[in-house]
Amino acid sequence: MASNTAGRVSPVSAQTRRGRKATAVGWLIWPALLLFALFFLLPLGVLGVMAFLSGNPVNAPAVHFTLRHFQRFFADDLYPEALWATLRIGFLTTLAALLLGYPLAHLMARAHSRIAHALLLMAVIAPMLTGIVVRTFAWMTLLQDRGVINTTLVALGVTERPLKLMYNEFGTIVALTHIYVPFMVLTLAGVIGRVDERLEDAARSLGATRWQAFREVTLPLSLPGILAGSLLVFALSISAYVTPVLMGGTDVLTLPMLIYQQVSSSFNPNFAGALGLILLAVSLTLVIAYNKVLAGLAGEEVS
Amino acid sequence: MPPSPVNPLNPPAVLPGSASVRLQGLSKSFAGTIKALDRVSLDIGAGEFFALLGPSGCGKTTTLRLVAGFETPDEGRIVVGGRDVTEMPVHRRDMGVIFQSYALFPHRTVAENVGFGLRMRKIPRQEIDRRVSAALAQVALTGLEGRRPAQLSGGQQQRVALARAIVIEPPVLLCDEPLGALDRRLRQQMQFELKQLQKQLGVTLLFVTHDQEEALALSDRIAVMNAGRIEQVGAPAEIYERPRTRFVADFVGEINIVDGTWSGGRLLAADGRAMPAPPAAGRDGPGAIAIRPERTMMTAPPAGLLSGRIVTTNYLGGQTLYRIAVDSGASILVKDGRGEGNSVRAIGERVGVLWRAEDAVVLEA
Amino acid sequence: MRKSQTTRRQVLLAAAVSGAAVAVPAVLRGQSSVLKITTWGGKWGEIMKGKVLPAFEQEFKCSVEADQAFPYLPKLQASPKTDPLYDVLHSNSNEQWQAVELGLVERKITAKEVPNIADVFPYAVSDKIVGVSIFTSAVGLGFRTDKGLVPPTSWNDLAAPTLAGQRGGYLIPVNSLGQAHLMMLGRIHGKGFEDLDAAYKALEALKPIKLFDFTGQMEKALLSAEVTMGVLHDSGIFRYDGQNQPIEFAAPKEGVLALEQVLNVTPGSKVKELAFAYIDYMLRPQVQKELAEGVWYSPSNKKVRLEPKYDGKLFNTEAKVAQLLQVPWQWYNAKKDEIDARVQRILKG
Amino acid sequence: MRAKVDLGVIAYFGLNGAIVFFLLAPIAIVSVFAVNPTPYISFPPVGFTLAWFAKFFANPDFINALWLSLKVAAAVLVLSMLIGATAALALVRGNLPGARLATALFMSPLMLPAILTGLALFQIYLLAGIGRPIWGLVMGHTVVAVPYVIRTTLAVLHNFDRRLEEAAAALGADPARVFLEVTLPLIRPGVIAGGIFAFIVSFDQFPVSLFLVVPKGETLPVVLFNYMKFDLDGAIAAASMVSIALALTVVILLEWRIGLRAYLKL
Repeated sequence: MASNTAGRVSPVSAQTRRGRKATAVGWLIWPALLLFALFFLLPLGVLGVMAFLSGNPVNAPAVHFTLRHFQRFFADDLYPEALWATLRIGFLTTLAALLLGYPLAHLMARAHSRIAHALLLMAVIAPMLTGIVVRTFAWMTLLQDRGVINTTLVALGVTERPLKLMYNEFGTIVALTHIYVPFMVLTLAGVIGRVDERLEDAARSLGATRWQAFREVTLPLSLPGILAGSLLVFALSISAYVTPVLMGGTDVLTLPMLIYQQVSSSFNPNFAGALGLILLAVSLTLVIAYNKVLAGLAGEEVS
Repeated sequence: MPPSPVNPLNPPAVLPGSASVRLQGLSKSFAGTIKALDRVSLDIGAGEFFALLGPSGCGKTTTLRLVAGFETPDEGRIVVGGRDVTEMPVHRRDMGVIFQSYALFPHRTVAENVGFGLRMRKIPRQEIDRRVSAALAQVALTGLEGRRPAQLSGGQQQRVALARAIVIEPPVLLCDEPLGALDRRLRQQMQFELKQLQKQLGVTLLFVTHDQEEALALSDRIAVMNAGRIEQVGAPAEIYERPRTRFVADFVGEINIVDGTWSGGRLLAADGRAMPAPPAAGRDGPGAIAIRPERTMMTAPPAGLLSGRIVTTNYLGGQTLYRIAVDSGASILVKDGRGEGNSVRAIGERVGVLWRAEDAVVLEA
Repeated sequence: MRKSQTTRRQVLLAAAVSGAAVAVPAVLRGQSSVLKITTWGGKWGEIMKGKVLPAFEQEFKCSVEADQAFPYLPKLQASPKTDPLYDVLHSNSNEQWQAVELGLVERKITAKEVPNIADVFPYAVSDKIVGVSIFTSAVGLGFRTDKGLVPPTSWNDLAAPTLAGQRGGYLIPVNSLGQAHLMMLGRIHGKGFEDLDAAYKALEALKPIKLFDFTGQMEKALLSAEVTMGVLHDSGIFRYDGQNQPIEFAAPKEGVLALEQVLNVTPGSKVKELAFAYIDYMLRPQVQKELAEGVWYSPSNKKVRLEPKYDGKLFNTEAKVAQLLQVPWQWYNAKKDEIDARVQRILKG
Repeated sequence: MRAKVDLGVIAYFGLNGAIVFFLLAPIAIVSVFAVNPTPYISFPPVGFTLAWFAKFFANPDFINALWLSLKVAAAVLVLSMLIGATAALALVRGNLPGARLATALFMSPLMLPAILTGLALFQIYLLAGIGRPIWGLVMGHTVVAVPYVIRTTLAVLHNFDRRLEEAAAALGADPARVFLEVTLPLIRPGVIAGGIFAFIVSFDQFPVSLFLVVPKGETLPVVLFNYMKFDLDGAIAAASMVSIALALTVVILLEWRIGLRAYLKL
């Protein structure tokens, strides 16, 4: 009982949470609901309707209900394969962003000097400000056959022919990871920062090595951050368009690329809408499942 | 409460704001299942130092939160200073509250924390400054006005919380385990200061604790709570010396409880021997008495009422606490050595145990 | 305390300022008639916005709202036919055909509405074209001159094994040069533009190939030697004239493909007169000359007289324009979905 | 004083150094590209020029677009902080039925390819006959920016000690004062952090803007993307360097005034 002094979550909130009666604060949900109803659900509804129509009712007079866009998706392996590639790239990007983002977030959360913290923050935020298109071009400069890395390697005689660093899934994932690591770091740093450093000290006093102390204490306690960060990165990377199209070359075909093609050069917003709905449904399902599994592991509710 | 021109350093004998607190049949359930509080009634006099004592989950904090107004009771009334405040929102109740973890505003300085309640009362800036300085002087924190809570030690934070609560000159001060986070030395010092301050201000103080020593040392009266009900209300000596129920006896201090059967006004042990106890006419059936360790005595083995072997000895400085495994299988505590100078007995020694009938307390069934 | 108040005030101020900023532009709408068009960016856009459009606005007492942000057709497609987003659509030929099929632009424009059409080369209003082509480029092969390559003479030279991984093409689903090139492959290796099987086989043989979604990127890839030979229109090479870049354009012996810049009017336009006047204006010899010499596009008006430097390279005589091959876009667009799927499968993996 | 080399510590800092290098290398490339005279990406650089910066600043399209982007991002920053923070409060404090569902809803704009969000919004604006007003663009950005504010504010609220609010109420603050004096200042770091995300997301927004911008009212990413289709030269890199400098200034100001550190260390 006496050890409960540092308790941050009041018992009250836990108690009132159970009773399902909306409080006055609940009304504050309305601005957001209104925003989403008008500027997300309504457009989504339009896409939903379009996905089941033969054309755009705005200018095509004889539109009718059809399932052909969905049938088309399943009739050609190309589309399910693109979905699979989208998810695979999303998963690998998330994993890479987590592996790179965690150490940096840890350093950031544990940096005691204000200057060091500010510098790290700038280093993390700067890539987000470069602009997605320009950033992708920077990666092309680095990874292409006549790019910085290959030019250097060939000049040093390490390799005779340029390595295949882009125009494939590898290059796509590298560039996507770079773009989304900042989101991972900033999400994680907040959570790691809240894990009491003394807990690691306690673990070390019990004979754990630095690594063990981290693995046994900080890592599990930062699980909610890992969950939140990876959901964010996954969501962002499966809907990315510019990077896969520029980095992927002929090897990579993702759903957002197909959607863009359908909209901008096949002029078939109906099929694009169907593809979008399929991607959204699959990713929402995955995200909810992932949420459930990890929330179970973490033993707490994470939103 | 209108701002009163009272200087906390030199309070008049009776503060105008000091108020009685009356709880009438308070019940409270959470989420429809757990009955946190079950028809609790209490009368706390104006200027009284009153402790709610009990184990965690007994309902004492819920009681405090109801008085403060953080929760609304399902049933019952709360009357403060003769006014029914049951439906009154928190911010109009004028209660001083000291939280377990102090709940100091981390984004405000010490002075801003202490002046917060005064600012809410729209008291002029200069008056606020004056009263904040006075309150900080009173808790010996002068000079720390500009610090943030995170830059203070635990004891200092506690004092800020105290100053913040008293500066608004509340008629009632509510404290939820206010000393729980402090180390033993600091805690004793703060206990002393809190008690002194309370007497000085004449404020009614309702105090929640699970620490029976603290409750006994500080309070004018104590209510012992268990499972949402009040088990016993009384002065510390009464609670200690005359516990009415097995729960109170067990919870407050160390005590020996001897079970047996009442028969003809006497308590008979399992082996049929009568235990020394005050005569209890009219009782029959299973029952128990309680005897404090300091009221028991050791003798040579055959002379005692019970006999057994010493299992552990705890030297307490001037006194020694013995745990004796008696032959019937139970164990009994004996505190010995009130100035008689006899040497400490050894573990394993066989002894007899005795007490006087009038030192035993009859527990309610 | 004081600090938090300041920042709150700042936030409110920011809100007010941004609110005002949001409200302003809508108010400043002119009273005179507005012509809504699409046009290219880059150097072309500079000349248009710098000289061509202001002069037009002055002459016709109107204002021109020129959209330079792709993609145009989906935007037009989303707007009601009775109130189209644009009055004049400027795009390449394949998109114009799609627009016609969707009913978004007129099928034909004649000299009746646009008098200057009487002076254009036949290709600019042929039955392979809807609307009218104001300029064209010739699509052939761009290559580097410093890599020891024999200057290509045939489309087949792009398939040379030594160019593996160093040849460039386009993302066929999104780029009309890529689409035209695919049809060209069918014509060279099979029975004609419409011989898809032959085209697919030939495309397969081009792997590994670097693909781009726009000609600008192909130009830069050539300049940085990321590719050493690629499908490109002549103006993509000529525009670096005088900059000493080691790149050259080759017109393959099988013929060059026409990359037409087509203007067309939307049926629902409220200012159709003005729209036709704009097209007519764009076909005027002075305007044509200005733009042709600015971006190295071949003008479609026969009466345009270019400086000798351009004269030698651009397609501005009857004999030269006869070499331009126009592909069957109507046929292609009908098969686009099927072709896209097939091509993506071929190039992947 | 033992000069023992701790391999673990070296590995830790080495790894982090490598990660920072990974993050910054492309930016270094962009900065080289911005001052390299060749009108295309080339390595190694052949010289030094400020011509691309001059070209950027001389082009009114770029400058107008930059201002528009900043204005839109500022509006999105304010709007999404207001809407996101209130929504997060309601989700945690409102005892709402279906709060989990609402939370999922508020995250889903991140999962729909944004070009579809832009296209569908464009379609609706045209159907509603409102054309493409700048507030429509702002709202489009806000919908994809609000999720970040909700997320960061939720994180702070989940760690919020509600006794602080009770203490304020007990000291005589009415609910409105409690909110202004205690709740708001304490969740502010989370809201600001979300606001910074929102600012960046809007400032760098391409796919949503694609359909929602109007001629002469194009945001910087749209202008850059279209510019790049024809002229992939150093002006793009210069534009990028200018935006980094501007946006970083905003972030540093916020960090300095409010302290993002407070959010990260909360």
